[in-house]
Amino acid sequence: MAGGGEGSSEADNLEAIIARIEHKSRKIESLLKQSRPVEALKTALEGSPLNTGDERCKSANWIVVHRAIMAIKDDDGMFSLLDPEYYDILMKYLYRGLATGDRPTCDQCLRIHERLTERAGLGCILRSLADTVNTV
Amino acid sequence: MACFNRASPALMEVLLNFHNDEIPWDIDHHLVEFGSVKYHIQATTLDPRNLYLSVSIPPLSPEVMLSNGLPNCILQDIKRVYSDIVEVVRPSKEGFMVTIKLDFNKLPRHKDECIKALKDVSSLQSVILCSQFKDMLWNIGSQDISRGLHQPIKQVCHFREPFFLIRMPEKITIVFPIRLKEESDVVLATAFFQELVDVGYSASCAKAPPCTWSPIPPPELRGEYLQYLNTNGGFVSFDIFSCHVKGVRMEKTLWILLNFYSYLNYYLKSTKACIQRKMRNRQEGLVKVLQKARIEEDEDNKQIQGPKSGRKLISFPKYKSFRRKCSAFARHVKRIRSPIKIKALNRFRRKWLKFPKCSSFKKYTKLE
Amino acid sequence: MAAVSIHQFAQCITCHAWSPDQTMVAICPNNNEVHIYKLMQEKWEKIHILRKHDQIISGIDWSAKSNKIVTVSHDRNSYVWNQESSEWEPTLVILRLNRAALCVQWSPQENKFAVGSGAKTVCICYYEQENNWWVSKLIRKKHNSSVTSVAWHPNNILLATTSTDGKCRVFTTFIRGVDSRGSGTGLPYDSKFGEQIMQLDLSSSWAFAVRWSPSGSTLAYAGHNSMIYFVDEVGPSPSAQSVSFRDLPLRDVLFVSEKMVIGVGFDCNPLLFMADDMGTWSFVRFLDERKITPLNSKYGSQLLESFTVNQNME
Amino acid sequence: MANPLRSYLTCIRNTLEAAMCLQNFPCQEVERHNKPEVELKTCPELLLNPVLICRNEAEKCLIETSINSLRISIKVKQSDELENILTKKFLRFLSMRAEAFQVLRRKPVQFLPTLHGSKRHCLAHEGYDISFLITNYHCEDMHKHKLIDFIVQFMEDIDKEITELKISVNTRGRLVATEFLKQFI
Repeated sequence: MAGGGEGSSEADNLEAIIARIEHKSRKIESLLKQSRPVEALKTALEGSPLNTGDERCKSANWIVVHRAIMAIKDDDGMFSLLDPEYYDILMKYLYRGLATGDRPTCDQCLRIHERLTERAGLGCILRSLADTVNTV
Repeated sequence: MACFNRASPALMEVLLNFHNDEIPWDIDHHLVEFGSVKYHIQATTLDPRNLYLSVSIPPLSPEVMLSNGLPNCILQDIKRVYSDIVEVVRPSKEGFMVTIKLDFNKLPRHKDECIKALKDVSSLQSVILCSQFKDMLWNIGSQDISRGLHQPIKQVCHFREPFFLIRMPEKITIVFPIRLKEESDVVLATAFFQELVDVGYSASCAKAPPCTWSPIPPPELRGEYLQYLNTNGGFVSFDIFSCHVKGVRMEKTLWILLNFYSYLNYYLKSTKACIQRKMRNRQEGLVKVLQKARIEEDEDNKQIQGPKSGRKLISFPKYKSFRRKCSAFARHVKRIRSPIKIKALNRFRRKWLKFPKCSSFKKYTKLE
Repeated sequence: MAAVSIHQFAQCITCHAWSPDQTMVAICPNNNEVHIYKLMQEKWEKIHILRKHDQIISGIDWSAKSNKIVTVSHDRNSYVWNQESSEWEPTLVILRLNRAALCVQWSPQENKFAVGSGAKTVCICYYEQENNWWVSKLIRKKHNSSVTSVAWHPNNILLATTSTDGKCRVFTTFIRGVDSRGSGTGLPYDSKFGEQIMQLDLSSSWAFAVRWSPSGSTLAYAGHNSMIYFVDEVGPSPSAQSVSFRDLPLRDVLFVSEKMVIGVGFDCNPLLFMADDMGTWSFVRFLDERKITPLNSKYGSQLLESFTVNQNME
Repeated sequence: MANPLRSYLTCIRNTLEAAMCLQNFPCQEVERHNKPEVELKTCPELLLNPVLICRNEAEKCLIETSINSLRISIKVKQSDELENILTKKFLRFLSMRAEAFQVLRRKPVQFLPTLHGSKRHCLAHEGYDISFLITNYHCEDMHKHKLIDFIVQFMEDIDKEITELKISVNTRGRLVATEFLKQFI
């Protein structure tokens, strides 16, 4: 499964997580400049801080993922390149996006949510609803 | 309080009955309308062709005292409207503003004309009201100005719903402060006023008095008692120019304005009823959807189903025979059924079964 | 593959159990009764109604050798039913629970049965010959939420449980005087009653439907996150596989063989899972081809527990 | 580009399909009780993550799921006072007839559980217009997909009804205003 790599959530670890997210952010910007949005999305989703209870880390990563999600224009193209192992984590972030109430974000997330559900099934939604431990 | 009809229906009925009955009879009726308009109708067999009608209505303005009977100008109006069939009796009956004597001999012979005449008599209240109102319109300001007091505003209380008259050199503005009980009424009324203003600007209504709505009191009213300016529905104003009160149009205009509140309330009431009706329809539709979700009892009775056979072309009357066939088929299937060897699937599954590539991904972890 | 036959016993069946010869089935029609149906002249006839519980029945098990039925209910009680002549005679088992009983299973030797409960406990019940009495012994510790299923290892000692705390656990249930030492469990001789052998924390949500493979070497259970877990080498260092699938979660699973598992759940269509030669489990397909027509509504809205088909395949 | 309302409703439908996997579950806290856990909220382990699905700032749907029940709270778009009052009226009308619906709660949820314990979803603090409570018992005697059809149709109908009512009130207002002013002529 993608993400979930962070085992410990020690305080000194948080800075490392934030640093890694910043690094990811730069990498994503460069990938987006090269018109590789799916690579950017994968990068954003990888190594998401799921286990930590720290909101700052989660928010920082959400900003990065949001940037990548919003850059997706071609859904079919995205799904042809995105491996199934990313589906569950993407679904979690889509729900986070849907909760924002921001119209462009919601429009984008609603569209991708529909396509993702077609592909990954209701099981994918359930893994997002039921996983109360690894949240985004 | 819908009193758009000038003629009081109850009064009209009494008058018609009295007129139609061959045999004269005694009448001593009291009628009360709208809570504050009182009538007294009296006739005796001794004087079978004459009927005495007394009326009392609340004053339009708190400043006007009418207990001593109506002022002359109003009596003049009454005489003018009813000319020959009616005679004002003096003094009026105790507790009433005016008493008139209706002479049935003088009613027109033709039936329709006669009914029209009686209808006119039934609208005595509106005649008095309009006359009072007209009087007030003429007198407003002018008296005060003559007295050196510049007070072009008059507060008018009609059925306890006060409105204001503002005298300007070229027009008279009537301002209705709108106070409503329910929040939803306020919203509906505000939407209505918006339409009223819009429609007022359209060409078709160019001849009607210009209408405006404002959530705050018009500048002319500043300084009036706060209790009257404290509204939740804003202020609706009509500008009355001389063309609106010329000749016969006068009375019509005044009557419409006097009934503005009633008109509004009637509108709100019927709009709410209309909303309610639509909501009920929608609710019934939704309940049907939910009822359809119920697992029906008759589905339970469909006890034995054939195994996925393609024979679905049944019409309802054939249902029973279909069921018999189905169960026979099911029995047959059961008989020929041999223990199914799932293991055989291993051989076939490469050929027959599609493996969903993306749906089932797994991880293999050695746990500690 | 389509269903071999479909019979509508009730609008909703909460649990069921087959008779040893599979000519009868005991079902609970979503109330406090057990109805026993028998296949007679190719028709299912209701032959018995077992009435003793006063709340909904949550579990039924029918012992294969001794032909006893055990029932548990939300009323916190359990009854063991013995067939005497033509009637089923109930014996009350005092479970000593203060919450609902949720699931029940006979041990392979049928001298014990286990009950999972909403009191976050498991009852191991055994028969005391001298007192003619069923005794309930509780495993009180460890569970942090309701126990949703129990499964006996073929060795009659190990018991696996799942709970709404998301965990799957394995306990020893050795009872002196009932079980004999060294009955091939491969367990240390000093294992005590109620000792936890293993705790699996694989599921991020409620765990259900724990079952052992016929040999007892593999354990399977389902999570509410549409995952099924397979555990080998049960003990101090187990190895586990998680298989996620694209459909709704499972409520019960059944080992058809060591390498084949059927799961049923909210999709109203049994799912088939198989292990390949390397022992890697994967979802194969739905058993019933009639999938993807949710409009076909005769089959109820959920399938919580049903092995009508599977039992026939064994 | 897909129709945004349709995507919104599809998302709610899919989420409900997944969330509505309910089962009979007796209370762990109180003896011989069986209550919707989503209302009790005494056992956090029996709850799934609540999800908030927004279409925009004004329209949203909160789905809270527990093992034996789920609650759907809806906030309907109200772009002006008239829509606001019509929505209130309509939903009150329906709530008064809740027994006809069974699944409708009499009072909407007025609070928002903090999702994942964070403060970021503060948008939803104003509360909701209407809530549905669906228990395992509903799923036992109703077809799940039809129950979901109902919820989705309900949401669609509310939108439609409010739009239609608004048009109807305005049209009516215009007619009556015209009639009123015509009297003068």
